[in-house]
Formats: sequence, C-alpha cells, structure tokens
Amino acid sequence: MDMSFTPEQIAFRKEVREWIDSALPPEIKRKAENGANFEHDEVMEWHKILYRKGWAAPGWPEEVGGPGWDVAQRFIFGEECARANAPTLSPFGLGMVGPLIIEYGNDEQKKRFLPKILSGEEVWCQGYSEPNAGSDLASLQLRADKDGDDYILNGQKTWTTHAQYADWIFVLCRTSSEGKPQQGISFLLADLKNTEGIEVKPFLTTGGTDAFSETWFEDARVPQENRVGPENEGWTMAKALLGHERTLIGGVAESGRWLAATKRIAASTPVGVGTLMDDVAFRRRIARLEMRRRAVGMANLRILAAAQVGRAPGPESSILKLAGTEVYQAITELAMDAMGHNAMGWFDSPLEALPEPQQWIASQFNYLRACTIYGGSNEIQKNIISKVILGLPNA
Amino acid sequence: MDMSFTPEQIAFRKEVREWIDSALPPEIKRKAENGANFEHDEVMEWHKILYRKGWAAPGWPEEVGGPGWDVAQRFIFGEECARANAPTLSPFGLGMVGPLIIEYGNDEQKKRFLPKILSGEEVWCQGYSEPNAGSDLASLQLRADKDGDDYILNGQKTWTTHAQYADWIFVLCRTSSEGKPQQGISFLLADLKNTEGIEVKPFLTTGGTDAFSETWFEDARVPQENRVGPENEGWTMAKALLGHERTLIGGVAESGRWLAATKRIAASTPVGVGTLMDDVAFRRRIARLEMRRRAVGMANLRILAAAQVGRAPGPESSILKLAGTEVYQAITELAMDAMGHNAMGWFDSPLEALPEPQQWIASQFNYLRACTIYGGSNEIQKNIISKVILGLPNA
Amino acid sequence: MNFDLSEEQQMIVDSVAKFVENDSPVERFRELRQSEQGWEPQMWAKMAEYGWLAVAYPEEQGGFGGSFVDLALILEQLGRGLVPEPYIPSVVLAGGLISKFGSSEQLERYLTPMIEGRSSLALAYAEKQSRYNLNDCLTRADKSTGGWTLKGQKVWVLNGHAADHLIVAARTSGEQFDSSGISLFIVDSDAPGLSRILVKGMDGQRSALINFDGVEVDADRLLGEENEGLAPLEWAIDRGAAAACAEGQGEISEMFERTVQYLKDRRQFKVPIGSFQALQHRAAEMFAEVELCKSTMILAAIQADNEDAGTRKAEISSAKLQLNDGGWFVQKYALQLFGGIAITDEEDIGLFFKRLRVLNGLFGDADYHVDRFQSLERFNGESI
Amino acid sequence: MNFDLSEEQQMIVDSVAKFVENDSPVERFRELRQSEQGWEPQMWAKMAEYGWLAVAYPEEQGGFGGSFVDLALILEQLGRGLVPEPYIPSVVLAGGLISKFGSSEQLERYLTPMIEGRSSLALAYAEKQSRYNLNDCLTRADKSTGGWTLKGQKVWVLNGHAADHLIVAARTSGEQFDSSGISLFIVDSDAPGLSRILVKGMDGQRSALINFDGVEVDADRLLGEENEGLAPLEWAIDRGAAAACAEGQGEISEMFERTVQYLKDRRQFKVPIGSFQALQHRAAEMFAEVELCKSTMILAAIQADNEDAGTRKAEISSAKLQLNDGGWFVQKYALQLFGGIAITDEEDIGLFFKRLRVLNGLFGDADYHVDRFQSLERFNGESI
Repeated sequence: MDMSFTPEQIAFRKEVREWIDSALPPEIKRKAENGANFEHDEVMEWHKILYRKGWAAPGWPEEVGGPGWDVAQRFIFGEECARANAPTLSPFGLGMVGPLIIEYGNDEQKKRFLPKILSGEEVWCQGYSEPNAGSDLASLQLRADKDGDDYILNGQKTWTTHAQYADWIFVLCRTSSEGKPQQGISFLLADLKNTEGIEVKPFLTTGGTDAFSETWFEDARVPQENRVGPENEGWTMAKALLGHERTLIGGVAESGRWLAATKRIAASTPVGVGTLMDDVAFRRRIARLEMRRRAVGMANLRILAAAQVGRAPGPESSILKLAGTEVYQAITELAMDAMGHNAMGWFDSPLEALPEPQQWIASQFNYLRACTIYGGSNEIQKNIISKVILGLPNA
Repeated sequence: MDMSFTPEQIAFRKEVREWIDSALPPEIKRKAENGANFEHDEVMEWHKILYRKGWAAPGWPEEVGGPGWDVAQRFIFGEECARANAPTLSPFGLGMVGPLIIEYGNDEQKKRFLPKILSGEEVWCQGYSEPNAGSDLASLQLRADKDGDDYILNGQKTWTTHAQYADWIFVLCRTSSEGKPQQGISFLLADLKNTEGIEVKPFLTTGGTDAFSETWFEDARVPQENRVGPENEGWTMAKALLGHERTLIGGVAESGRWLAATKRIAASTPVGVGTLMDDVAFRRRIARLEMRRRAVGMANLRILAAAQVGRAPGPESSILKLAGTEVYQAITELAMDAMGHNAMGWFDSPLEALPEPQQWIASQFNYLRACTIYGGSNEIQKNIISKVILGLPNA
Repeated sequence: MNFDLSEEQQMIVDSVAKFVENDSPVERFRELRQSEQGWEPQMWAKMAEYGWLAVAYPEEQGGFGGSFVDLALILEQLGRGLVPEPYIPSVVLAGGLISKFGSSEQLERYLTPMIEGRSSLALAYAEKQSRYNLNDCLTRADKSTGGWTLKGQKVWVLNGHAADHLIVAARTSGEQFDSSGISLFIVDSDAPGLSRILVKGMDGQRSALINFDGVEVDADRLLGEENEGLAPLEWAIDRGAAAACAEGQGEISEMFERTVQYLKDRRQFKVPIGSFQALQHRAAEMFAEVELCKSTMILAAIQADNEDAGTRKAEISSAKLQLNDGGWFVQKYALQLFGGIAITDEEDIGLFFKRLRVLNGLFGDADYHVDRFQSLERFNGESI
Repeated sequence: MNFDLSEEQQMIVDSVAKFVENDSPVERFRELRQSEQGWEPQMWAKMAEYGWLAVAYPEEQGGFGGSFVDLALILEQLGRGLVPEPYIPSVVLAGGLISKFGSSEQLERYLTPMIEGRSSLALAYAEKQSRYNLNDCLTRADKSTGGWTLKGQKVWVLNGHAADHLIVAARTSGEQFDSSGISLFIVDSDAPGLSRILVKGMDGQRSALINFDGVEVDADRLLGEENEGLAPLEWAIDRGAAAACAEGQGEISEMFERTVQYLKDRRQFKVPIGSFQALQHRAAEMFAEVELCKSTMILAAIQADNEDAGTRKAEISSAKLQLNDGGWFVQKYALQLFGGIAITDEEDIGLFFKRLRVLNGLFGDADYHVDRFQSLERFNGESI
C-alpha cells in the first residue's frame, strides 16, 4: 500500500494547478474566490474550456476521448478542481449516460452521442423518478409502446434536473407490464428539443432556484435505435447508473468548496474583538467536519481504486452516498451557523445586508436537503447495504 | 400553568433537605459526597431510615403507608434526594409490584405484602425476561400448571435483577397456551427463600458486578392465592408495570448524580495550569447534557402530573424511557471522557492509580449500556410510540 | 405546580386555532410572501379586536393582565399557520419593553395604538458586527439641545420595514463592548435622517436594515434609564427567545403531524410508507423531540415572567437549545420522510422548515445558549 | 497510489489470522484476564519466531525492513482475537523509539532481545496530571556522577508491570510545561529505587504505576539527544495512535461481523431479528462507519512513516477521531443489537467493547485530536 506521489504525479499536479489557474475565465474566478453561485452558462463555459484541453471526462477511456489518466491522476485532478473552486460540470452526460453508452451502447450510439456529450454541445438530463415512483423506482409507469420503428411515450417524469437547459434526456420506461416490476423496463434516449409531445415545466425548489423540472410525454415518438441495451432489460442499466450516481452524489469534492466557504465566512465574521475563526469551539466544529470529509474522501478513493476502470462501482458505493451526503449537508448547516443573524437572509437580500460570499449559502442549504433523497434516498441505500452486502433476511 | 412554589412548598423543601442531611448515616454520606458506589446493604439501610420517617413510598396512597404528598411534593422530594446524592432505593417493591398490588391485588394480598415492601423487610425482584423472550415478552414460556391449590412452575427467568438479595419474586408465567401469546399469561408472586425448586444463579455483568441473576424453577409450588388479578390476564398487569418501569428507568434523578460526579471529576482533573472545568469546550459539553436532562425532567413532570395519582403512566412514558436513558448513557460517556487516561482503570484499580470518586465510573458506564435494553428496549419503545400513539400502519 | 390550561387559556387557544383555519391558513402567507409589506394591517386590526395584542399587558395599560404563557399559547397557534403579522417584534419585544419600562405618556403614545391594532412596533438592536452579543453596540446617541442625535446602523430589524415606531438601542456612553452606556430610544420610523432598506428573509418574512444618519430624538423618547438599557434589552431578548420557542412549537408540531399523515397516505412498494419500520422509528424519535420541545417551551414561558434572571436565563436557554437541536431533528427528518416533494416550493413543509431555521438563529443560536448556560452561577453550584 | 496488499502482506495477514484462530482465540484472553501478568512469554516468543516482532525494523537491525502498514495489518488481526501480548507498547512504542533513535549499542542491548521474543519493553510517559499533553512532565532526571538520577512518577504504563526495560521521559531542564528539556532514558525495570504497582484495566489488560525514587541511570542510557526528547515522543505517540486505530479496526470489524451474524441467528417474534428494517438500517449505518474506519486507518498507517509531521498528524488525528466517533457508533450499537446478553460478562462482545473504549482514550481522545487538527498550519490554509 502506498499513498505517496511519484515525481511524475507531483509534476502532473503542478501542471493541472497552473493550467486551471490560467484557464479559469476572470468572472468565474472571481465568483470562485468569493464562493458565489455559478450560472448554468458559466458551468458550460468551463465545460468547453476543459473539453478543448481534453480534460472534460477524466474517467472515460482514451479511445472515446478520455485523457487516459490512471486513478491517481484522476484523484489529483479532482482535488485541484475542488481546490480552485472551479464549477462542477453537469454529471448527467459525462458521469452518467456517457459511461452507460460506453458500456452498453452499440457502435452507432457511441459515434452519435459520445462526442457531443464530451464537447458539451449537447446537454443531458435524467428521466428516472415519477410522482408515484420515487424510492420505488421499479414501479415506474411511463409507457413506451412500439409503433413501427418507434416507441410512443406517454406519461410523466419528475425531478428531471436541469431539463430546461438540456438537449437530450435519458429515460427509463415501461415496455412490458409482464413479470416482476423490474422486468419490462427499457432505457431510451430522447431528443428533448426536437421531439413533438415532450413538454418541460421547470418548478421552484425550496432553494428558490429552478434546478428541477417535470417532463411530460404525450405521444412522443422515440426511434427504437435510441434504446440502449436489450428491450425489457433496462433495470440492469438503471442499477449500474445508480452506482455511478451514488459516487457522484457523495459530493466529496463539492462539499470541500462549501467547507472552504465556511472558513472564509467564519474568518470574516466579527465576534468581539476577533472573528468567529478565533473561537476555538467553532474551529473544532469546522475541524470535525473537515476530518469527517477526509474520511469519506479516502473511502471514495478506496472504492474507486478497487473498481476497475470503466466498470460501475458496486453496492459498497452506497456508503459514499450515505456518509458523503450527510457530511455535505452538515457543512452547509455549519456555514449557516457561521453566518449567525445573516443566515436569515436570502439570495435576493440586498448586498448591504448580505455580502456576496454569503448570498447563496441559505439557498444551497435548503436545496441540499435533497441530496439525501435523490439518487436513491439514504433509506434505500441502507436497504441495499443490509440486503445486498450484509445479506440480512427479508421480513 | 404555574411552576412557582408556594411558601408551604418552599418550607417543605427546607424540611426535606435538612432531614436528609441529618438522617444520612456518615459512611453513606461520605460515599455520596465522593460519588462512590453504594452496596446493597447501604441502600437497604437508607430504605429503613426513610421508612421510619414515613417517606419510603412517596407515590403510594396514604391508606397503605404513603406520605400523602401531591405531585409537587413528590417532585421536590425527588429533587432533594438527588441533590444529596442519597442512595436510590430498589424499585422492584416500592415502584413496581407495590403499585400493582395496590391497583390489582385483593385485600388479603394488600395486607400480606404491602407493609413489608414498605418497611424493606422483604426485598423484591422481577421475573419477566426469559432467554428466548426478551424484547418479545409475550412469547414467554415459564409454565405454571395448576395442581390443587397451587401452581407448579417450570422454566427459567433471566435478568432477575438483585434476585440474590431478594426474598420474593414477581413472575409472569404461562397458565394457558391457547389464543394469542398475550393471552394465557398470569402474574404470580413467589417466595424465593422458602420455595423448594427455585434456584438463583447470579452472573457477572460487563460492569463487573453481580447485579443480575438467572432464576430457575423446577416443580416449584406457588399457591394460587399468590396470583394477582384474574388467571390468564396477566398481560394487562405486565403492560401497566412496564409503564411504571419506563418512568423509573428514564433515570432522571439518578443521571443527575452522575452529572454532578462528572463536574467534580472535571474540576479535579488538571489540564495545564488549570482544570478540565476551565476548558470552555468541555464545559459546554457538560452544559449541553445538563440542559438536555432538564428537558427530560420537565417532560417527566408533565407526564406524571397528567397521569392521575395511582394510575400507571400511559404509552407517552415511552419517550421518557427513550430520551432519559440516552441522556443517562451520554452522561456516563462524558464522565469517562472527563477522566482522560484514568478511564482505562477499573473499580479494582489501586487507589494510587484511581482516586475513589473515579473508581466506579467505568463500571457504571459499562453496566448502563443495559438501560437502553431492559424495561422494553428502546427499539420496542419506538414500536409502541409508532403504533399506539402515532397509529402508523402495520407492515 | 400546575400544567393545565385555565378555561380562559383554552378559549384563547381555540379561537386562535379557528382564526388560523379560517382566516389565515398557510395559503395566505404563501401569497403575502410576494407582497412588499409581507403582512396585512387589516388582519393586524382583527387580531387586536380579538384582544390578542393586549392579552399580556397589565389592565391599567389597556391589557388583560395575562401572563407570558398566554402569549406563548397564541404564538404556538399562529406558528401553525405561519401567520406573518409581526407579533413577536411588536407585541413581545417592543411592546413588552414599553409596557415594562415606559412612562405613562409613552404607554399612551406608543403602546395604546399598537394594542388597538392601529400601529406596529419594532426593536432595532442588532448590528452588522454584533452577532448575538447585546452589549456590542456601535450606534451612538449623542446629547443634543432637545435630546439626542442618533448615528449608526441596525440590521435585521424584524418588522423594521413596516413599524411605525422603533425602539433603538444606542450608546450614550462607553466603548463598543461596554455593558453600561447603552440606552433605549423610541424613534418614529419616518424621522428625518432615518432610512430603511427592505430585506426579504429566507422565511419569506420581512425585516429592515436601518441607517440612522443624525436622527434627532426628543428627550422624552428615552425609554427607561439613561445608560442602563442593557438589562432591559437582555430581558426583552430573553422573552424573544421564549417567544421563538413558542412559535416554533407550532411549526414543529405542524411539520410532525403532517409528516405522520404523509406516512399514512403516501404509498411506495404497494404499501403506505408508514408501514416501514425504519420510518416508524424515525417518526417515534421525532415524537420524542416534539414532546421535549413542548415541555421546555412551557417551562420557558412560565419562567419568562420570573424576576430572577438566573432562573429565567437557565430555562429559556434550555428551551432554545431544545428548539434548535431537537426542533432541527424534527424539521430535518420531516423533509427526509416527505422525500423529493419536500424540496419543491409548492409543498408547505418547506415553508415551515425555513421559518424554523430563521427562528433557530434569532435571539441566540445553540452555541450561544449553551455558552450562556455554562456561565450561569448555578452551573458551578449544584447541578440539580 | 495503491491500496492492494503485496503478496508478503497478504501472507502476514493470513498467518496472523490463523494464529488467532488456532493459538489465541478470545477464550485465551478470557483466561489470561485472571492472571497476574495478563500475557504469556511463550506466546510472545512464538510471535517472535513468526517474525512479527521484527517486521517493521530495518534489516541491519535484525528486522525485515517492512513499513508501518505491516504493523497495522498484524495489529488488526491481533485485535480480532484480543491477543493480550504487548505488541503496541513493546514493538510500536518503545521498540520504535529505540530503532529510530538508539545507538548501535542500545539496539543490541534492548532491541535485539525484544525482537527475538526474549524480553519486552514499555514506554513510561504519562503522569497523573499530564492527561494527553506530552510536554507536561514533572519527572526529573538530575545529572549525577555516572549519569542521571530519576525522581518522579509515571502512570498507566502499558506493559509496565512486565517489561524488562522501560523508556522513561524525564525532564533534564526547564519547567513543567516546557517543550524543550525533556529527555528519554532506557531504564531497567529492576533498577534500585524503581517500584511498580500493578494496575488492572477495564479491558482486562495490565499496566503499571511506576515510582522513581532516585533511580540511577548510566550516561549511556540516554536515548537520542539530551533535552530534545519531545519530538521523538510525539512521533512515537502518533504511531501509537495509528496502532490503536489498526488494532481497533480488528475489534470493530469483529464486533460488526458478530452482530450481523447474531441478527441472522437470534429469533424474536418468530422471525430472525435481522429481518426488522429498523435493525437492518442500524446495521447499514454501522457498516458505513466500519468502512470509514478502515479507510482512515489505512491512510494513517501509510502516513505514519511520513517524515512530514504536518501530513502525519493530519491523517493520524483524522483516523483517531474516526475510531473514537465512528468506532463508538459501532461498539455502542453492537451492544444494543445484541440486547441483554451483551451486558453479561460471558458474552465476548462486551470484551471487545471494553478494549475499544480503552483504545479510545489512549494516545489522545476525540477532543484532543480535533484540537490538534485545527491547530495545524494547513487548517488555516487550503481546506482540501
């Protein structure tokens, strides 16, 4: 076992750090230093910069445009992005449907979709949950009926994150009602912008942002060639994807950004003649979370290193979802505590009342209550652990 | 609503405080001041002193020897006993079987048993759990077969706390195997010392003490007149008793004793040039528990005040068991933390290594892991709350 | 010792509950979130008609001579409907101070119209740098010919955007952190030199950032003793904390009850999700916290009238800690058990969540109250 | 970066696991609890034969040139059997110090016989008042004609009751809390003026309270530089903390695995209790903590050899915090899920519980390590 970095790795880190520093556009950099919120456009701008450098998809194999990095390099790259507070890229294309197409897609699909996912030319979103199929994903009801070379889709998806910005959506839908609910599910790719009968309705979250949408399908035609994997066997892919999602959602890198923001807030919050950062008890609270976050980060690394490149992480990734989301939420809670009376504010509070680095904390705090719910709620993760890993008996 | 004390109540508090101060025997007082452990004999000595004063059973009605106090007086008395660190009397007679006989016993039983429970002349223990009927109490198997005027008992009870000191045991046993498991249970009183076929085997706890015993019954004869309540209807009494036990087990008064001990330890533990009590962060940890304990104490008071005198507390007493035992355990955990490296020690460590006030902390810390288990484990309490109080559906 | 409600108290509770149900359900607050003022004068007047603004003031001041417990009972019910009228800032904080420390002229000028629902009040005490420290005061009141001249800034003034009169804490002597030297003044909100910036809060309620740029106040606007304003301020903020516990109890109870109902209604895996034991146990843990909040809230309300500051502080800090910690447990898991829908703005549960988080930070957070408790004399004495 | 075990490491793990199964199951420790010494010299010799006492020392010292990770892997397996032989005090603490700072003569006299299983060592550093502060040292070593004279007292000396040689931290200059002025001496345990009081611990292991009443030590017994003993001591105690995490991992894993098995075997309400969802979820939460402990333990073991004190301290403190907090979660709920039987001395689970609680307090508790972490330079720099 070895955690030391080779001279090559140290040089790589230096290269990454310097490049990020030079490549971040000024306004994004200003926001990063301030801990401010990034707009969708800014995230995509950064995506395209990374793409031009060849670094947009660190985990993809080289032959489909990945940089050909090993686990250590990917780890270093992730650390450096987080250190720089760079925008986090949307995971739906690069982290979810991309790897799935790489593993299960046919050559046509790979050629058609992967390059534009990589370049950011086509933005993706996820169509998994339905109003009556949240944690119980297998009971989904979006119907896909065959008609000639197409499927005709009818039904509704909810929590389609960023659908309002997306060009494509990947959906789980029901192609058969026979057998167990897990059977009869297929995995389709639908062109959001150019398919008649698909309607996207963004709705407000408690964070005050329109991160989510509901997506309605009414006789929407999707060509059968846009099905990934065999018909009625979409559940396999759904599970693989949830594995990917769990490691993404753990949010170890992102939570570091908010931890750094918390420290900045504490250091700029006067308490008596000093600042909150001088309060040993508060420093200890920060330290505890930072230490906990390191623990989750190390577990993340172990699991990623153990999983072979390209393969989906197994059920043990559930612990990352569990522990990662809890520490992430706890960090936003601490940031709120650091703000003291300013935590009453909102992102539309005037700057006189709420300085820029504190403007988005409350929104994030509210919005992130979702991270223990989506991607398979933490209760579902515990079910997975107890059944699949621990082999505890059914009731 | 009113929490203020009348001049009479203030005078009563003064009377109680002065009396306890004068009545505590010197060696018990020395131990109380030191936070040291009381032996069974010392507890019984204090029981008899209270009895002679007429204060052994604050909750009993006057006609059977209670002092005739109202809720406020009982509250004050409890506070003053805890304040003085006086030994906690054994609950099995005064707090459990006594009130049960008062409510369900016939006149003969009242006359036979209550006076000697009150005086401490007869010590009681509880025969509830069996090795295969712990949380699932209704599945108990100790058989009581009728034979003439007697029942013949065969089987085993475990966790019969202090059976080795006891003269009598109250047992739940199976008098019928028909119907649901809850049916067919009866409540019997057995003479431990004078019944052939009853054997008591104390066993060591992880606290290193012999607080518990297993009790074996082999053709042990118990007269039918020693049955409390109707045959096969013991479950009603079992439930009533568990209500009493839950408020007793919450241990609000006892936990105050260990909180005070923790403060004494912290104040006598050097840290740098000061003591641990000067460490603001540690003070806050103590304060948090003290505040939490007050909250439980207030909930206890509300529930006791709501329950009519003599009646068993209802299912809402489950929250006292839950929150009370957790704060109690947390206090012993904090006491261990306060001890620092001394927490490695044990009650048989030499006094040079471990001063007297710290001798029994580790034992208590270990032993008290049981308090979230016995009296209906905290998981069972949560079942009760969710089913009986909240009305959540069965699986 | 008695925890039963009196007949009058039960009547108050019933009438406020009915008011919330009929006149001010959460839907009303939902609409008012979008408005500038955030609350409605005619509803304030209605509350005055019911006598709820007067209940705890002495009869000779036009009140009903009730206790803080009465205020708490009203607030608990108002919390259930997220009623946005400025009960805490106007009745508990500013009104409480005028009632206790005001001259008869001040009572008549400022308290009477408020009691009658014709005006509302606010207390301006916090400053950018002050966090929860009441003695940290930079706003100055310098002696002038007719009285004093106020210079400085106050932040997060609850109802400061709408109040007709403000009580302002300002330094008449001493340095930034000195305990003595703070005085309280009653200032008209339209006084020259006073400017207000409306601030919308996370909870959809409104406050103001207020600049005092040489505001002249007459000598008769001094409330209580010159330089001795800190003790009254502490008293008022303590009662504010007790009031937050009371209102928060309404929101906690509402969140909990709605969650239990949702567990019974929502089906997944073909059964009500409330049949899953893991969720049942979570609900049971929440129930325990709700009950503990209720217990400490009652005790704090009872002791809010206690003249012994040690007892008052001990119980109010304990209650606020329980609101902030135990209440947090309830609000956090209410969202978790509701699942995704709870994160949408359309579902009420998130509104309760936000309001509770605001109450959590008002009048001292958990750390503040723990720290205050451990510094009380009694902490070093007996622990019982 | 690589987390796979090497072939040699896998062999070590397998052989220690086999040893625990065949030669030293928990039952052996259970019996030895009653004995005076608490462990057996012949078993110590056997461990030496296997090479486990030598594994991490350089080859020129008679070791195998392994790393701290090798020690950690051995300790983890020993923890699974609660093997009471003094591996941490003798191999990690005192042996580590002699190996790193000893003269060639000291290596030969003290390390060689220990490696060969013919003697055992101990490190005497804690004092009654010192708690976890290594610089708090009252024991004095005054210059004498032939070397030094030791006066003072050390407490909770692990294996101090049985060790042949002790490393003693004593003050050769300065005052009680000074960082400089502490020196390390190797002292024979049968030296005149040295008296030992056997102390039984909660975990059934043994330590000693040792009085130094004018103990003469020769000049060549000084280990490392005079007055510069604090840094080596900190280094040793850091590795002690990493070792506690490694041994603790064995006990945590054992508790967890036994609990899961118990959940499958134990029946109540006519079904295995492991079919109850509330208990399943608890088990899942425990699993997460076990895995987090494992992750931090590995990282701490890897960094225990790091010469950069900042990195070493950051990772070891993080691991110790995780052992103390996450491990506590596991040990606490293991008992809870076992139910009543766990509180009896006959059931093994309680033995693991007690040993873990002792490890929890050894080499710094959670507060200590959090405090140390926040005082590291890097805490104030980048957070990543």
